[in-house]
Amino acid sequence: MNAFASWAPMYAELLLAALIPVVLLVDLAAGGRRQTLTRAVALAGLVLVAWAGFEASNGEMFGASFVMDNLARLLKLAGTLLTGMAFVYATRDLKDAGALRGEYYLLGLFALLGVFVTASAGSLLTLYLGLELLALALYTLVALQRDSARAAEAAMKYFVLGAIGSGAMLYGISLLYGLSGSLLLGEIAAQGEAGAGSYVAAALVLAGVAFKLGAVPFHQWVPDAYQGPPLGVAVVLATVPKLAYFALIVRLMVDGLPVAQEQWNLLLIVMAVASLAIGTIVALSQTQAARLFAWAAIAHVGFLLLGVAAGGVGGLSAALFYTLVYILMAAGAFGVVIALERQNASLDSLRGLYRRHPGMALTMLAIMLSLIGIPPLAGFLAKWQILMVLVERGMIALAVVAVVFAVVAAYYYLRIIRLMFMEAPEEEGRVAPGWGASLLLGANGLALLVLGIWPNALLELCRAAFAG
Amino acid sequence: MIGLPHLLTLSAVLFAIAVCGIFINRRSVILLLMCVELLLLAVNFNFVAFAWYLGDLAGQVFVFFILTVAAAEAAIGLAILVVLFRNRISVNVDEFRLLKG
Amino acid sequence: MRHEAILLAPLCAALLVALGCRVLPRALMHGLPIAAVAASALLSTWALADQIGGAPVAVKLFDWLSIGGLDLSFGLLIDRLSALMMCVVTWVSLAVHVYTVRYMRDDPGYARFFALISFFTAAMLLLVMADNFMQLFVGWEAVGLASYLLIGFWFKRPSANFASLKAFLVNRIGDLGLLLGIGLIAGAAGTLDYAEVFAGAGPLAAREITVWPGISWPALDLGCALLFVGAMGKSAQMPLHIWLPDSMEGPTPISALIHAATMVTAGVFMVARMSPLFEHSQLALSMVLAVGATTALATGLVAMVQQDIKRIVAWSTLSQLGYMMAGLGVSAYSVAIYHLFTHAFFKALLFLAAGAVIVALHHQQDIRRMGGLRRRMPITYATALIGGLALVGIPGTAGFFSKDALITAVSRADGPLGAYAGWCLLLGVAATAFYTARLLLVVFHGEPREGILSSASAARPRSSSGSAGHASLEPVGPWMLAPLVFLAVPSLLIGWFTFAPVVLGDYFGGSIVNLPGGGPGGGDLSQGTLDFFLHGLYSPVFLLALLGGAAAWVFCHWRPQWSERADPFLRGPARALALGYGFDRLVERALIPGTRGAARSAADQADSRFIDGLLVNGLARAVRWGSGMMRRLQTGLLYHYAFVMVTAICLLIAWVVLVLD
Amino acid sequence: MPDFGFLSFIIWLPVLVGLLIAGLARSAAAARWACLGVSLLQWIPGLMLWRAFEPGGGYQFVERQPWIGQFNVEYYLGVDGIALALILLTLLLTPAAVAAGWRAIDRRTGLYYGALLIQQGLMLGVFCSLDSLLFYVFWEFMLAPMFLIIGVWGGERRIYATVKFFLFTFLGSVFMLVSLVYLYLESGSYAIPDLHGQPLSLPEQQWLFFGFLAAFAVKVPMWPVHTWLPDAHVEAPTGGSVILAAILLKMGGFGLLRFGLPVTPDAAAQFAPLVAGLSLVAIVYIALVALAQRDLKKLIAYSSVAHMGFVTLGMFIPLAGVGAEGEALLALGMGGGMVQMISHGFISAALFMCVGILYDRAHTRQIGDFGGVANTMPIFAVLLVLFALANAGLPGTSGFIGEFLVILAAFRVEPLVALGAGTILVLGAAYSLYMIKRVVFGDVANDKVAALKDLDLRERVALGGMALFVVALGFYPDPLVELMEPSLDALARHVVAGKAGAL
Repeated sequence: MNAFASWAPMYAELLLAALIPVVLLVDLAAGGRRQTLTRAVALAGLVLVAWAGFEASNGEMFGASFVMDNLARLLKLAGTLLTGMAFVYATRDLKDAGALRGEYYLLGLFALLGVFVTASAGSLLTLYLGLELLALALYTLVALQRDSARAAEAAMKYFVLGAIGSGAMLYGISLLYGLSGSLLLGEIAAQGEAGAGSYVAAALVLAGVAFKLGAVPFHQWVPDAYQGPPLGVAVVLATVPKLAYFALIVRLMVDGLPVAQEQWNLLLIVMAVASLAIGTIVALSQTQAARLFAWAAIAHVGFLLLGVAAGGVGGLSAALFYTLVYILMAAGAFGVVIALERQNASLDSLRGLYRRHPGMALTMLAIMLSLIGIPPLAGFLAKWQILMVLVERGMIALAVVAVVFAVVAAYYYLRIIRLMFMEAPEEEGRVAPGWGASLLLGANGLALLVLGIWPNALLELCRAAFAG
Repeated sequence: MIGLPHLLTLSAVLFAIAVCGIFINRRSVILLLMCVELLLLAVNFNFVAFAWYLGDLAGQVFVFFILTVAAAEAAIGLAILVVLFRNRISVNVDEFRLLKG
Repeated sequence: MRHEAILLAPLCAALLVALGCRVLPRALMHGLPIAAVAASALLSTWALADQIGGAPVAVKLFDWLSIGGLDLSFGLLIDRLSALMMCVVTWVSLAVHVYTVRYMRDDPGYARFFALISFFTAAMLLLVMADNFMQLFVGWEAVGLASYLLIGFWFKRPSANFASLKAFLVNRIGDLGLLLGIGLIAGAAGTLDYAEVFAGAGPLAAREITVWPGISWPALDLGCALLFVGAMGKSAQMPLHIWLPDSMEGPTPISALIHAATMVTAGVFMVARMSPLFEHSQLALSMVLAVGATTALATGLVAMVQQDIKRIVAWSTLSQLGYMMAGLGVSAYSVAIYHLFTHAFFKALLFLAAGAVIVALHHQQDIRRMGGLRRRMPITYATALIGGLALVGIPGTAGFFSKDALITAVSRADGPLGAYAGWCLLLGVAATAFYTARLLLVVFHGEPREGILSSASAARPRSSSGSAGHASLEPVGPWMLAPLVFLAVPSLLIGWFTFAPVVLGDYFGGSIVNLPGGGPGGGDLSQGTLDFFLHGLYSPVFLLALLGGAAAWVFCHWRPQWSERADPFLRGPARALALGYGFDRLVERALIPGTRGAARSAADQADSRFIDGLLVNGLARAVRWGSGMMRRLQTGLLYHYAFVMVTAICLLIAWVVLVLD
Repeated sequence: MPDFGFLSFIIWLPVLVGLLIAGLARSAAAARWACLGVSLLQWIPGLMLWRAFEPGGGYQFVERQPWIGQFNVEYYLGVDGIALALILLTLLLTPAAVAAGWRAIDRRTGLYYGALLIQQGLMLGVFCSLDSLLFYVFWEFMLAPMFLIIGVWGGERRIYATVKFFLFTFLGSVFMLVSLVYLYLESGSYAIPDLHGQPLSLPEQQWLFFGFLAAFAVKVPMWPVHTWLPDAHVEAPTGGSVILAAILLKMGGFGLLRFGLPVTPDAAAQFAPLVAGLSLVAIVYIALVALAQRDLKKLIAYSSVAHMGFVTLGMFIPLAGVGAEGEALLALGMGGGMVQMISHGFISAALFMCVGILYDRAHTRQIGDFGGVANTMPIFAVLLVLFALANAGLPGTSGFIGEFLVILAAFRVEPLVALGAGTILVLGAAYSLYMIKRVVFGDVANDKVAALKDLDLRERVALGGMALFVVALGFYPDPLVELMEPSLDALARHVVAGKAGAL
């Protein structure tokens, strides 16, 4: 009992790690034919993991290499939730793409484990391990559809560029280690002193982080990686890993590199604005759903990086809130597109959705309005908080730039609303997503409204993640 | 006497070669995978050098992890390569531009 | 209550008829308005009788609004000036109402017409009885509205629609002046109540208004000038007179009531009402005098060459309005109002007589197609003759008293402007005599014009272009003749009873203010009515009138061919006169196309192309173009991506090392 | 004062019913009648509000509870005379908007009427909000139903128009959001009364003022950010046009009174010449543009811009010349602007309905396609002429009052501005009556006109009711002005006092 309790901070990871072989075995036992069972087990397991995440106590393990705190807990719970949602949304699409195999769930769970480890990383080593676990799972997921040239191409690009990105970060990490003599983030932060070495290290680490998040100019893999694989994979790519990357930026940059903060903060702002501008503007001329969401994601990353750049408890909790709300919106948006049963869906497949499935169209309407930042949807509160911290730090010009690009971005979200409500459908017939996906989509849309109207709980959680 | 700066310089050069290899090479994907390996080796060199210089074992431990990860990465990279080749009957980087814009 | 009833009776009648236009029996359609106006007329007379021996009555109706220290309300002010005016309005209106019963008998818009003229009566009363500037403006525009709707009464006729629009817009230009004048009063005096404003006229006169930083004008000079612009619009003074001749497109009763007797005199009434203000502004008075005198002569000359019976009378109205204005311009307010008073009767009479002729001739309006009606329409002829004599100012008629007094007053004005005005008015008398005599002679004397008898016998209602014959005169009946007679009596006789108190005496009392030395009042014109009459027989005015009449007799009746012989010499001037000096042409060929062009370029070039096209959509296009360009950077080639990344890393490092360290 | 949340009731009832209609209504008739029923039912609380309101009693019917505690955002409702007048306008005109689409909307009826009701609730929310973030929430969310109304049921270029509408308005309002955020950080509160009381330096005020102006100028709309309006109107269905012209535009003016003037009084005074100048351009230049229009709806849309120019002119011109009597003058100008807004609500709504009626019958809005409508539609013709005259500012109709008061106020500051604004007397009459001449008068122009049927009962009631208001307001505006006057006076005092000196 006592021994068990000493592992308390790691409950979620342990359970998840145990879940993976179970799912593998179930999938093997099911003969690789009926994935419903695999999915059910995976989802049930995720519920347990979530419970474990609740139960896990705050604390450190392995000499502070593993840290469980409010931030980690929030990220892990969100990651579990989003993974589960992605599993539900993705099934139909993968089945159509001929890519629905047990590996999907396995790799998804591996990715989630990577997120968990990253979120709880207390040392450079755990951080690296978590990130690589995540990254390797994602590379494989992207390549999951074996008969698709697009998927393979996307995987290759993602893989090679990812290697450069993590290589650069790793190089930076090695410099950090060399400068501080420690792998523990706390010690690095305590010992570090300003100098060319730490600046270079910061720049390299920042490049790695920016790559992971897909910030300009390290963004070019994002559209290709989103568009290549089936949408069921893209939905994972677009949501769950963002949590790990947020953890990464907080743990490594904010907590681990306070010395060079001035430097990377400025760089961060430049990248954020560039991401906002380029993501928004290029998204204007996209016609593929996944690709549009990818460019839009780049813009959103720009927005949340502004929150990080503003810093402080306010800035970080605003950025966290933004991240959480954003992945919820992204998941919903992908969920709707997946439900349309089109491979590599062009935006045109959204035409006349209101006539084919009013409920889904209204859900998508809520998601799009939230993405634009129309109150009282959650997306507005996210943007609004970022604005507040920016103005609070005196960065009013940045705030203005951010909102102006939010307006430009409205154009392509409006285009989706327009297609759904104001155009004739390309084909008649009702859209019939499974009942599970339907319910979940409805809940997803509603959640954005509910979080917008009663945001206090989530706001408090985000604040507690940093203020504690 | 060979000191830390020499070692770091060597690793930086290796890193630069690897990176340049990635974007100068426009032919084979396999060369890309090799460059990626080189990249990780450069980092390993750094860690080992620092560990030696600091007299700290943690750096060397890190190298072991990196080696393991590199192996996994190579495996996945080759797997992707195989899928790619099966679909396109080519490993020529120039030809992989279905996704753009 | 009886004072409110004066206003409300016609208003209610108008509303009832308007709402019940589909259900009311025909008798009520005209019965209600006639009864209401009759009641109004009787009550007005009662009010006038009260006034002769009593003090002004102020009745507060209701608060309109009050904001920012400005309290605006509706109220009635009945003093001697407004009481007189109310009587004129209501009695003439009554006559016209009665006349209309026959005139509009066959018109499908019968009820609409009655509703509108009753509404007009109410609106005019509102204007006259106003006790504040705001209400004046409300009434002012309301009569304009009635005028607009009645000129365009036959809305199927393009010419009527054009005329009504023109009338409204030209009036609106004047109204703008009036409104700005009111704005000045409100700003300078802080109130719009007549009594308060007039009481503070002295201090007001001392104030200056800054028009533009550095440019100041005396408040009352500017204010009165602006108010007078309003009067110019409504009373059709040059150059804002252009709407009145066209307004003859409306049915004739309207021309009589609105465009001769009452509405167009609102400007004169207003200036008289504002006499406490105008008295303080020599500049404004000079402006009034100059404009009035010029209008009096210039439009009188135009009347000499018109061919349309109604237009002749219309141009004559313009001329007479000019007389009144000129009178106002020399501070002879009471005389001007007196001319307004007599003019209302004889001009309405002339219009109604013209209407009778028009009806009799199946809506023929061209005098060249008339003639010899004297015997066939004796009553019409007799009354028209009375009206004509009064218009010319033959001693003894109502018009004589007012016009002679006016000319006398103006002729006493000093300075070059006074002399100019005096000459204008004197010459105008000759013109008046000429066109009046021409009208009467051509229409009623001589023989029916050639070719008319032979042509058409079929009645073609309301087709002025058709050549309706005299062969079968449409009978006009008692409904039309009674008003003629009714109006003929005062046209002929009323001067004898009213001249002494109104012009020579102090009838107006406090309702009109003459500053000492501000100009000739009415009181010193003559010793008495008879004296004035006798004096008038020897005056140059009478002589000129006789000359003008004789000329008309010679050229238009006795030896018409002489006028043809004089043609080479007169063609140019006559053409200019026939065109009304080209004001209409200027408007139609320059102003309207100019405005339209400006509007079109504002709409198409400035708004659509520049603001919307270049700025708004241009920005959108630029962004979209940028999007397309940036999209191309995403080449899809792995080594390009890698190159970008590596370059970015190098830049990052270079920046932190070089710039920061 | 009543205890229960009157204001919450009038805001949320239509929103909830609207959601129900949009989601559940299976038959068009049910949706129509439910929508009409609710919009009429709303008159009862509206009437009660009006009866219970005490002019001069500050903000009333206040409801206040925390909403987003972390940032001190509150659910804070309350009305003063200004807001109440606009609330009553909204309540009165919504049934007209419902009636306007009675036949014309024949597809996705449920969504349409649902959107309409939601729109009403949100608009009421804007007028009721006393918390600036709540205000922004209502303000911004309002774009969504309107976007759908124009985009789904609009004309040929509806998508261009609706996207333009959305982006234009959105762009303007995000600047307001930045201003609000700044104010929160200064004052620690989003409550509007707190913002009014917050002392600010002049440079701060200048930036904030432009933030507010960006949002409200687009909504009003002021020249030169007006070009979305003609497009939106031309494409919108009649009901949408009615809402847009009658109420949505008023939010711009309302916003200026709620934020622009009282929060940044000194900056407002400083930039008053600029705003007044833009308003003047709107009046003169846009009136000219209206004169050249060939499309009925465009003509009315442009005339809306010109008339709304009076609103902004009235609010700002007194500030350009504040002297000893500044407060009274400002109250006069703002009062003129407010009356103009209310009046324009009725008139423009009625005019758009008239155009809609013609369009439903003849399927064209080109002026050139009509002529002699009076012959076939006499009742309609009478009403249209009445509304056109009211649009031209004829005394005795509501259209006169606002223009009159604003010109009075303008003259006191600068006679030439009054002269410029006064040209609307001529130009307004010109475009209104020129349109009447071409559409209503004349002989029957073609078969289309000959086939026109006069108004049916529904249209008679709707238009007749509005005509009644236009005339009644014109003759007896006192109740309306009395309702607003104390609030306007207080506002004027506050604005004239300024706040830069308090620092």
